Amino acid sequence: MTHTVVKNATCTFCGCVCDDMELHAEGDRIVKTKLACGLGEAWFKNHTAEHLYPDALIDGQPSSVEEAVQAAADYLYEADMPLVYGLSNITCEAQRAAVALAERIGGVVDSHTSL
Amino acid sequence: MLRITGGRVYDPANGIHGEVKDVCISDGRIVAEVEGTGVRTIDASGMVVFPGGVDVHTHVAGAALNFARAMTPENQREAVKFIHSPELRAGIGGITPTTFATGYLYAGLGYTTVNEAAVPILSARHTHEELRDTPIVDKSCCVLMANNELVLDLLEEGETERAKQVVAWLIWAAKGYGVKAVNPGGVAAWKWGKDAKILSEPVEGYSKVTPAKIIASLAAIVNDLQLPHPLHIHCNNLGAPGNISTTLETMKLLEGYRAHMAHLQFHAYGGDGWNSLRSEAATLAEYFNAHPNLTADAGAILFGNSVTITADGPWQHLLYQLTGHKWGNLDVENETGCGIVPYVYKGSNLVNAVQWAVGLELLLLINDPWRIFLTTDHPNGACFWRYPEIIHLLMDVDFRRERVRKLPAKALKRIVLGDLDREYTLSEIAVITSAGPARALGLSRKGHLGPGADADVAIYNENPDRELMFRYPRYVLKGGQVVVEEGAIRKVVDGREFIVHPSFDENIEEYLRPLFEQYYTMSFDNYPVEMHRVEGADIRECG
Amino acid sequence: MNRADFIIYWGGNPADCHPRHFTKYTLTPKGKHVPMGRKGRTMVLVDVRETPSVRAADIFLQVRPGKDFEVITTLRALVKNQPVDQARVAETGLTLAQLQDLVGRMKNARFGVIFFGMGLSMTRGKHMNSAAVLALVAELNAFTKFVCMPMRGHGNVTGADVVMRWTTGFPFGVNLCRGYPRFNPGEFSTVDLLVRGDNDAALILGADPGATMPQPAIDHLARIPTIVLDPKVTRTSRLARVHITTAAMGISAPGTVYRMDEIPLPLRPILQSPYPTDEVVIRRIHEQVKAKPAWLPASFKKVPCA
Amino acid sequence: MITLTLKEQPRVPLEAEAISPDVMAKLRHDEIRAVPMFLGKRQRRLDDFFEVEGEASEDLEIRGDVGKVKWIGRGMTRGRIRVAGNAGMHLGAYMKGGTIDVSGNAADWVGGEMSGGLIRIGGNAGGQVGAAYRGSLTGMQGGTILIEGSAGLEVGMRMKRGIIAVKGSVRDFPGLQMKGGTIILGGAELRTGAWMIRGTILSLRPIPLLPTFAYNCNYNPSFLRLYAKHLQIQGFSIPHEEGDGAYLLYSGDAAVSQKGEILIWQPRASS
Repeated sequence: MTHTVVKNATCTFCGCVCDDMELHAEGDRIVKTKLACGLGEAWFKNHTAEHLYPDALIDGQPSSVEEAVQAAADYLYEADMPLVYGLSNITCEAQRAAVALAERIGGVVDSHTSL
Repeated sequence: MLRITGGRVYDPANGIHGEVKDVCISDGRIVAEVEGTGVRTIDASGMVVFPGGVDVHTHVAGAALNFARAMTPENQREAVKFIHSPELRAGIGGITPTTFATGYLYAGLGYTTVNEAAVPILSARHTHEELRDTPIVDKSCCVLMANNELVLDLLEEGETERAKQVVAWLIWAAKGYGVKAVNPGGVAAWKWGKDAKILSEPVEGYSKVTPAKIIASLAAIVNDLQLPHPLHIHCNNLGAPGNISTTLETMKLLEGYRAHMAHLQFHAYGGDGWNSLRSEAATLAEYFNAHPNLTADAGAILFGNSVTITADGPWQHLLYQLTGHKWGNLDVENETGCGIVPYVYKGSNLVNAVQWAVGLELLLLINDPWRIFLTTDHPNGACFWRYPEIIHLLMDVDFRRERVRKLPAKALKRIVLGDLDREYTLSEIAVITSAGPARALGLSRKGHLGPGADADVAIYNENPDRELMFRYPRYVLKGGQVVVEEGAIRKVVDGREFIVHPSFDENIEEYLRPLFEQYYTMSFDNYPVEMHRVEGADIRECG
Repeated sequence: MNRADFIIYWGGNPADCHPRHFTKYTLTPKGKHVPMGRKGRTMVLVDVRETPSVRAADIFLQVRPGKDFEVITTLRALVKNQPVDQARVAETGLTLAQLQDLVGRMKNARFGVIFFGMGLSMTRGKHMNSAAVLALVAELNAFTKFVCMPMRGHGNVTGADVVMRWTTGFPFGVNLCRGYPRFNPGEFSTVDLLVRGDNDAALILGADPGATMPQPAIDHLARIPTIVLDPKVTRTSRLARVHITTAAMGISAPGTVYRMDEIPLPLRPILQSPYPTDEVVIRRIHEQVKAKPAWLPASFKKVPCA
Repeated sequence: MITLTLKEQPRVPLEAEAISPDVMAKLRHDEIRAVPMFLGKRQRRLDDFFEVEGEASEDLEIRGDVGKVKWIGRGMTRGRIRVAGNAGMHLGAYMKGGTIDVSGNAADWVGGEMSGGLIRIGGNAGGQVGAAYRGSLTGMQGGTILIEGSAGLEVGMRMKRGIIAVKGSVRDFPGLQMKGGTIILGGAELRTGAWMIRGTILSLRPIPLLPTFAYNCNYNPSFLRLYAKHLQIQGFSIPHEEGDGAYLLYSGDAAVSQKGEILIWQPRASS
């Protein structure tokens, strides 16, 4: 199994966003963290790169990403007032794409801040 | 390939002052001639042809400005809206335009290059992210350095050579283009008010480092590193009555070095309090005219809304923490602590009237247009999209006098604007909006229309109403593409970013790393902005 | 945190929720201008109950639930030496003497910081509680240097604020229905929209409202076409029409996140995900929508320039 | 008169700022039917949602539950709108003159930043009645808002002039950062008059106060007679007779000023 190490990794579990973690992975799991707090360590170890979930679901049935993307686009286009919500556990790059999409579908875009 | 024909061309950098001639474009650059089929022609008869505008000092991206955006939803409601279309991103203009709107508004004005004048290194990554979302215009950044403690500590120790290495490393880490010194020495100096001696008094927390030492050292370092743009300096005592003495002293310190004096209007005041504030533009201009090592930008103010963003010296990195981006904090009384204050300049206000006059006086009294450039220190003095109002004031003495007459009678005794009868020519306008700032920034492919230049061209309908003329260009070309036609954005292209790569000793990292780990909350390796974040980077090696 | 010698945590429990906040950022480090580290700083904790964070505090002020606004407003008056009603102060759970002592300490600080948590910003009064902290801090700047900062809970919620501000001019709750950004919290904020049943489709990104929102909001999400992008099949995914699994931010998806003080940091993912990133999926949806006819009427296309 | 009868409730909010006497006064029947409105992101016609009767009138009647129709009477300067049913958000926002009557409930932002005219709500109103929009320094600057039922948060936020009278109780923060004008309440939850600079808040029932309000005196101000008379015509009665009791006057908010007034009615029996 391949052992990889990443230094100065960034933990995004809480708003502190500490960027000094050392991570050790074996295969598709993180096995060791250095400098992470309890919450961070649990968060890192809780994620794997295994294929645990179906790529996509439509009405609860497994589907391809392609079909799901098309279905999503149809729903969002047809809607008169679609909502794009969340954005707190995605990267800024994804957030920028989300705002652009919200514009394209003529919707409302909102984050956890409004809660 | 494209030929702009029949227009009166103003290309002062190449000695062309309103001659009717063709401008030819191929592959995004100006060329001597284009031939053959497939040459598109723009008929510019009855129009004037300028090189695309260059803004030497503006605040369009980054943490502080982005904070200001959230603080003024009431302004956003009233601002010009950019409606989403298949080609355009949505946006809001106004005092603190969104990034997309910033690109559209600058291009809509005939400007194709802007220099973001205040980038804190710690959040430089943020600035670049925003610049990537600022379309059409080309961009560069000045990096804040005069309050950087890593640098000041070295100056304290007298380690000038190492300070130079650190500065070079920091510029590259921030992917900057120039060095900006804001209020060197910082907060402590503010408290000392108008005392002219402040430049020679040690900065709080140091025994040898004085504002004077910082200014002189940074000017020397920038010189040694052979950066294309000289030290960009925002003098101490910004906006304070009597600050003319500080400004003159700063300029004296800079003798022997090239330097760019930012938003000079805010630094040319006499008097010893707000009640006695008066213009010292004439004093300043007299010294400035005799010292060709200096360039400056006006930092003019216009009456109306603005947002003043104060850069607060040593507390810079904490400014971003003065936060709470909830709409609840948008109450004006909450804002003063944040260093970001929405402000309305009023013609009826004595102080504002003097400030208004000072900006124009400097533009008129500094006799070499190649050394004074049109800015409003956007958004501090006024929004950049109001530049045409200033152009009108500069080109039309009768209009200007009419405006002066409307000022409070008391103000008239404290200004000289009413006595000045200089009128700018179109050629001089081309210098202060394009050719001059391009030269000061060391951007050899900007600000002119000679072969090899970037094909950034602004074409205006000739119109005696200069404000109208410059507000709505007939065409704007960026890199040879028509981006604006009849005042509307026609095509959106991406802009580039100019950055410099000054040479430094790689070992400087070994000196910086431990200091960094001690004082910063960010990992050293995560500090430098990665190259891939800078869209369309145009790197200049120097030093 | 090179300078702060006086630190207030208000309505937060960093010891449990932001475990390294004390040690890495605020309390313990030996700052450049606070060379004594922890000994050179005073920490005050204000909360409605005793939490593990109390152990780290020099002073603990236990305020009655829902009385934060009253306390802060009283502090604002005291900072300006204005009279307050002693009996009504006591209803907050704190005495006038305690508050006067706090004001004295705040004014005497060389550099003060208030960190406010969701115990303040999410309880009765909400945004007005945050506004109160900001007003207090602004007023303290007449005496000394004082700043404040919200303790943000979720990973990159700060990034969402920052990105929305530069792209739309507003930090959250932005309506783009009429082709340009509009902002009105309460009208365009998600819970209000969903509870009123205003939306007819929803795209949920990196959030699980099905587990956190009030039931009427969840019910509406179940009624309309909801699309979820998430590294896991969440409760929201189960009530959604469409779920797409994505790579987890920072674990297997690269990019940028903002720290709560708005400093952007790069991610260094260690794993290779079998799933696409959120960014890629969002862009693919965008491409599909782009291929359809524009919904904006032609009369909208004129762009008002300058 | 122009009568608009809602065909069916829109699924998403309908933005209909064109439903205003100023717009309709000059329009022919077919023009009224074609007036644009926005169903979320889609531009539609008025007759997609309403049956239209009449033309060219300043007198509008809307029938049906238009609780999801926003911006009715936005910026109107004259004429009259009657809503037989509920009204959606921003009813009469930026209004300068004329009258709006709603028989049912109204949503948030009734009379937001209005400067003149009269709005009467037969049922309850939402929050931010007569308030300033986010970031604006000034809310309502004139006119009158009368609410038979209760109202929500931040009633009269940053208002400067005018009268808001609510027979029922309101939620938190009535008169928040108020700068002038008068708010009459049948009671309130918390934080009445928070950060108020000037103006008068009158409560007919006891309310909790912030520590930053100080008791001043008991009195029956003479201006109340005038108000009482004015409001009596609209069916609002304010006690003001010496014999019935007195008002406890508190001033504040000391956090920002001491020029604001809160008057709390105390009937004689209990005083």
